[in-house]
Amino acid sequence: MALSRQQHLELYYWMQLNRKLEDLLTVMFRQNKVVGGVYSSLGQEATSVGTAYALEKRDWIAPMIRNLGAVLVKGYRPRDILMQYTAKSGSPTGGKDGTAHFGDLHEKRMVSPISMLGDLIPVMAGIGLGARYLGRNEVALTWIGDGGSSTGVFHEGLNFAAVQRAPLVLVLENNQWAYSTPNYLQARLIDFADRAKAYGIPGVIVDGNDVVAVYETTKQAVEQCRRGDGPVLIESKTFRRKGHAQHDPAAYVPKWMLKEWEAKDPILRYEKYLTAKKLWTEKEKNDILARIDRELKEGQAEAEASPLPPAERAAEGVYCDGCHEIRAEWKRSPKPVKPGKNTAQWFEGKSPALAPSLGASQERKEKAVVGPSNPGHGKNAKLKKHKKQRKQRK
Amino acid sequence: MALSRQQHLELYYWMQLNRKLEDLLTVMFRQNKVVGGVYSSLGQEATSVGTAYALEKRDWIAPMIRNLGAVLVKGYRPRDILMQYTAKSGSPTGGKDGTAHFGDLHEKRMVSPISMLGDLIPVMAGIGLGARYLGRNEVALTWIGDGGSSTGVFHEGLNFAAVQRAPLVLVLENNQWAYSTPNYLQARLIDFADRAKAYGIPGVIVDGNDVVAVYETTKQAVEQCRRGDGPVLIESKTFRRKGHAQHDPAAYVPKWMLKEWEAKDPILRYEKYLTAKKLWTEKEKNDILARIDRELKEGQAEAEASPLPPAERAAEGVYCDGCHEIRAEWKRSPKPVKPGKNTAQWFEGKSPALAPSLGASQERKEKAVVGPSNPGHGKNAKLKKHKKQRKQRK
Amino acid sequence: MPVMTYVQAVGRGLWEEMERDPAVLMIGEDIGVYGGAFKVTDGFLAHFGRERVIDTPISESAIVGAAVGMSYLGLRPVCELQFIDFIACCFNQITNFVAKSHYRWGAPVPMVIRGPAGGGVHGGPFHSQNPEMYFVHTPGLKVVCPSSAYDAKGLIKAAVRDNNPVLFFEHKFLYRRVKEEVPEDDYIVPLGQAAVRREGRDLTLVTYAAMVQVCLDAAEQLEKEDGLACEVIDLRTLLPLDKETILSSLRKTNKLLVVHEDTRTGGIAGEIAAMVMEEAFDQLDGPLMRVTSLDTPVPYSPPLEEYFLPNAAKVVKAARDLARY
Amino acid sequence: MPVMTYVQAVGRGLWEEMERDPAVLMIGEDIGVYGGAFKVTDGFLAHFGRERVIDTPISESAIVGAAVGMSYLGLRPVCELQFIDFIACCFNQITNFVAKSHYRWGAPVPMVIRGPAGGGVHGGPFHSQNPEMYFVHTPGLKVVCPSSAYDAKGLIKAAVRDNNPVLFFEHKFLYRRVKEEVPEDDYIVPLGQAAVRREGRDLTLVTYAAMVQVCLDAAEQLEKEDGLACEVIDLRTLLPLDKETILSSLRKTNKLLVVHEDTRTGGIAGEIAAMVMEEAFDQLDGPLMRVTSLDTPVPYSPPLEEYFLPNAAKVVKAARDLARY
Ligand SMILES: Cc1ncc(C[n+]2csc(CCOP(=O)(O)OP(=O)(O)O)c2C)c(N)n1
Ligand SMILES: Cc1ncc(C[n+]2csc(CCOP(=O)(O)OP(=O)(O)O)c2C)c(N)n1
Ligand SMILES: [Mg+2]
Ligand SMILES: [Mg+2]
Repeated sequence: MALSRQQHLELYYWMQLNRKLEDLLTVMFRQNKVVGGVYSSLGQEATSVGTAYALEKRDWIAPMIRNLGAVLVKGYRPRDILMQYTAKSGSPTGGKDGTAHFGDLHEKRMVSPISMLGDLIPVMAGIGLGARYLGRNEVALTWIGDGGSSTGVFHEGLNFAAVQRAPLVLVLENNQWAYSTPNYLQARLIDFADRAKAYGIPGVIVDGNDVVAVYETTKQAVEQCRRGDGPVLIESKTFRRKGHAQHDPAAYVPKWMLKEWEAKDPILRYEKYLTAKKLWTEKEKNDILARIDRELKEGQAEAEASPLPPAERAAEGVYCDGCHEIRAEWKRSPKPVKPGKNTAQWFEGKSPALAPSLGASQERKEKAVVGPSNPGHGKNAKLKKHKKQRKQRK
Repeated sequence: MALSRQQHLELYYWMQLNRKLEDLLTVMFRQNKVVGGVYSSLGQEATSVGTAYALEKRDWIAPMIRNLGAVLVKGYRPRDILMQYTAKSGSPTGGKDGTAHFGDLHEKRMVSPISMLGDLIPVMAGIGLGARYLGRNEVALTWIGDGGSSTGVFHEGLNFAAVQRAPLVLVLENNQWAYSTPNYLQARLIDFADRAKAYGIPGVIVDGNDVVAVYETTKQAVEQCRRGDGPVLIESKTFRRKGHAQHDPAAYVPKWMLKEWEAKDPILRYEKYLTAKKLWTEKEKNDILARIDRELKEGQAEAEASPLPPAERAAEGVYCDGCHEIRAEWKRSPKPVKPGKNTAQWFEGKSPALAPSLGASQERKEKAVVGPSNPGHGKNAKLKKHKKQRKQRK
Repeated sequence: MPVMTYVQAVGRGLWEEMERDPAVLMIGEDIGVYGGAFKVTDGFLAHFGRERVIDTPISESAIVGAAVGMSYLGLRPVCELQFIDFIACCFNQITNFVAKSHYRWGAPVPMVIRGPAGGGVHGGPFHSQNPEMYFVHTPGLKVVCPSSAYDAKGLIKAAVRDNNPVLFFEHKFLYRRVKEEVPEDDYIVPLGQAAVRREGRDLTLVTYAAMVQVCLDAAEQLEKEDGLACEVIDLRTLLPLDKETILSSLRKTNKLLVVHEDTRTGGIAGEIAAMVMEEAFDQLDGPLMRVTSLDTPVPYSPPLEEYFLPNAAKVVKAARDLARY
Repeated sequence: MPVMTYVQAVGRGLWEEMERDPAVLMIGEDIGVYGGAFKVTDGFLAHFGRERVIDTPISESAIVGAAVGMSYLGLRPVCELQFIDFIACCFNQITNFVAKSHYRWGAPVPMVIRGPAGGGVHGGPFHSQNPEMYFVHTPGLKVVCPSSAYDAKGLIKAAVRDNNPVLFFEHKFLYRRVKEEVPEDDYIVPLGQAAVRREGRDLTLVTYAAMVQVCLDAAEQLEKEDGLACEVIDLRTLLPLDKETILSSLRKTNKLLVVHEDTRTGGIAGEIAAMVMEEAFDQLDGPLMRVTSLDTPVPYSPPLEEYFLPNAAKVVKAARDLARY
């Protein structure tokens, strides 16, 4: 599982490409070339890149607005993103939508987000389940913010995924702020990983500014999914070092906090690490930076050369009328799978066939009933678990 | 806090009234006098009655469909409920709505539910917050099923209540089934009380068929709310011994399971307890039963005497046009309360003014970062908490 | 030909589609062992297995969301909402995720969302609603409201095969009251085509779902008592709307009465009114008139609900007014 | 009289209501320290305190739900949705809990739900929507769409004082583009009353929100180039609809053109079409016509959005067709 030298350099390349692409977007925003806002992931690049890098080509992502790093790792080029932000005809959506709102179901396996936070979670659970039904061992990964974790659909999606043991990795990118809202107005939690406890799934915490840690933690989560053990929630602790978007000076963020996190910059940290570990040469670094520079220049040129879309395109494409051939890709014989049993059968005398294994909670000791109990019907009685009850009946 | 003899008899009265009222409804249903379905709480009476009995008159409830016991404790009479179920003109809603869908904002302090599960949770949080703003120390209590705990609004409501420390007691009535759906298809949990961990609030478990335990656990929760410490989730473990509603024979419930829970009948258990503890006489028991009999007869007579509502009433009451005087009842001077500070101030050097105290989670040891970390930037580094960071800066 | 109820016809259509195409899946609350609150999927679990008949937690947004994900893989999930009223709980997923997907980034969403709609069964405010107009007003969806068992089967099969998201509103008043011969063949009723249920030259009643029978009853009475020959159009699909069938009837009768069980303000009658003015104003020999439910929630008590709903008497009265115009 | 932008006028109206009545509260995302995404509540937290200016988690259903609870105590909460598009995330609470409360059990819900709606600012499919018809079609609500700074202040104050739930859709295109003198007085603009923005005898343009200026520009051009005198009606409140103002204009001009930024099918033009046919069919010297957005999601790229939206040129063209009719 250890990363090769080559992989280290790739991680570095993606993080720098992520950052420098956003720098370029900021410049273009100031030049009024961007339509709409620019959302910065400054300081969060290790999370986007490290998580996406842990996936295979067959796996699925759905990015949030601050996950351009992941979009790049998944195979999109700067030109695609620049055209999305400048609303050009050649953009992946042809100008219909902007920012990170695009995707591709066939080559890249990326699902477009919508603005409403949380909605991607059940969708990605559905992708994971659907792939499993088709006989394909594919993992779906998406991100959610500390803020987005308060949405109802976060709960519905993750609970459903847990019950169905969908191969879903949910990265909760805790960057401490949701627009102007600090975490303690978002949830009464120190660790957002605790959200996982409501679903009986693992909730692991990772230093989100440590790209190697992010990568390795995600890799483990992906493997758990690949084994069929169901979803994992990863809380990545990091920090949003710019405002919510370009228009927001983020005056509400205390200076000391910002400074503290500047010191933890994931790219600088990684550079030091690569140097200390002698994983690269100065020349390699410079080559990477030069390559990024070149790619961004090319991308920008291509994007700027693309015209705005023709107006009449606005009227097209509401319905899919023969424009797509829709066909499921089977990796097994599409025969009906084993019929389910009815509930009574599941219960009768044996471990419920559909009951999910309960992971950590199964190992816990049986808990005492909280609150006093009146005598005559079992003082301080332990609440019996089904399993125990079944045993007794035998 | 120990219950007086009189209180024990009252608890018994309410539980029996609850059960016998539902027996009567079932009879009337078979006689085609009921409009719509009848939802039985057979076996769950201790939960409805014990929770509601822990409240004061000033406190608020919002019942679910199986909480007729609580509705009675809150002061409604059998006639009200019988008229709701028979859609009579004299019903609390005048025939506009049925079943437990009624309420009263002034005398009884009961909010009408709607069918959509979970929606009451933020509403009752709002009642708690509103009362606090008005200077009134009132607690709001509502119920949710094991099934209803999967709704998005459960999550949004309870998370919001936790952040705001709203005086809200949420009783999660785990009766093992949601319509035909067994718990293990609802959540990957043994204890639904674990849902509380996602919100940093206490989640306590109580034997839901033990009315005294239910009462005392709820009483403690209400006191925590009264002290201003925020919401409590109580999981009451019980069992739905009839089908979802009259039409449902519940063939999906295994026989042994039903039998097991019949043996735990909350009323029989309580009778044995009262007898063993010499808390009542045979005569008192008979008097209570006779009183219930009489009250139900009277209630039924009254309900049956009420006509169906006049048809034109259907067109009335969409808007409140002067039909209600709307006035908040202040228990303090309605002056603007202390202005808030801005976020930066909250953070600067001191414990955030608005940050909720973190309860149990505050006491936990700082957790190691899960997943490997790369050297050079803190091998196996502990993730520093804000508090610690602030200390270091001083 | 076997005789089937409307609800059986829906189930039969779904069964046939599942047999035909392994990409078709069912997802919803209590649809497995229990076979759904109205038994539409009775027996499906045992036959098709738990991977294709997915019992979910009470999470409408997760149901629709997961179905979207599956549809992105080329599967054809059918979501059951236990009562259509709960569609409000996944409104965001439907209107923002589902409806806009193909337009925004070319990702088709071949899925169906179905469930029991409509009143007349004393279900009260939350088990009787007609939510069709929320979705007729949302570009990107198709909206289907069958009135007969034959159509129920043919339309659900067409909905499953459609490459777009289809909302399929079954009228629960008709579930067991409509009983008729339904072919065992693999036939579909195409989406977007209205049906003329009765021919007439004096005026046209435009309607759908449970109101079709109400209009046929009214037409019968008007024929007998007034000698008025009413044409009755069953829209079947509300979006896309079959304008041509409405307009060609209008060209014959020159008078339109729209009858819908949905509440009045913002109902489909308005849309039809605007459409006929745009397309055939000079064909109107009188105003388009409407008979609808009241602009209130659906009340629970039987006399209130009767007052709230359209019925044959109200249609007859309006038709007479219109005929006299 | 101070000069204010539309967005400032909304904020000013809310501030005055909070000063006047301690029962008025604000609840929403980022409305406290930050003062709201569009700064409507800037300075409110410091002045009114955190009990009256409640910053919430990202939980629209909790915002609306909590407001309902507060309103049950006689408080008058005002919910801010950061963009009105997110109203889809609390659709169930609004349409089922809020709208039906008074009808079902006599519990009034004096609350306001407000936020920035509308397009023209290249906000794309999720930051440009016009959701008004979903709520015009829901009995129990009121729906307000101001077009001027004066109205914005007067209507928001009326909305806060109303004993019913009011949806208040602010048009974000107008937020800073509309700038005018607004009295410092405590005035209200009553709900349910339309305004005649320009008098004319040849035809009537019925519209609201950002389309009012578009219609006034078109009217100007039609006057100059065609000598056509257009009357322009600003509906201001969509529910309840001010039928009388529309009908009395129709009685004068005998021709109606409805212009709305909302998508076409199921938009308010249809409802008006049905209403005028019912009430004044014989006054129509031509079909009611409509100029609306396309039946698509709101596209992102400027040329696409321009093509999608109504504009003065499209109104002029339709008005000429109608005038010639
Ligand atoms: C359902 C919903 N409500 C509100 C918004 C408006 N909004 C966009 S981003 C944002 C803050 C998100 O914070 P977080 O989830 O922590 O992500 P971050 O911006 O920190 O990456 C808000 C409130 C939204 N997009 N969706
Ligand atoms: C949002 C929503 N979805 C679906 C339903 C339909 N429904 C009514 S009760 C019920 C089961 C409820 O189970 P649970 O919450 O455990 O309560 P119980 O019936 O066991 O008391 C369902 C699915 C509903 N009322 N609300
Ligand atoms: Mg964040
Ligand atoms: Mg249950």
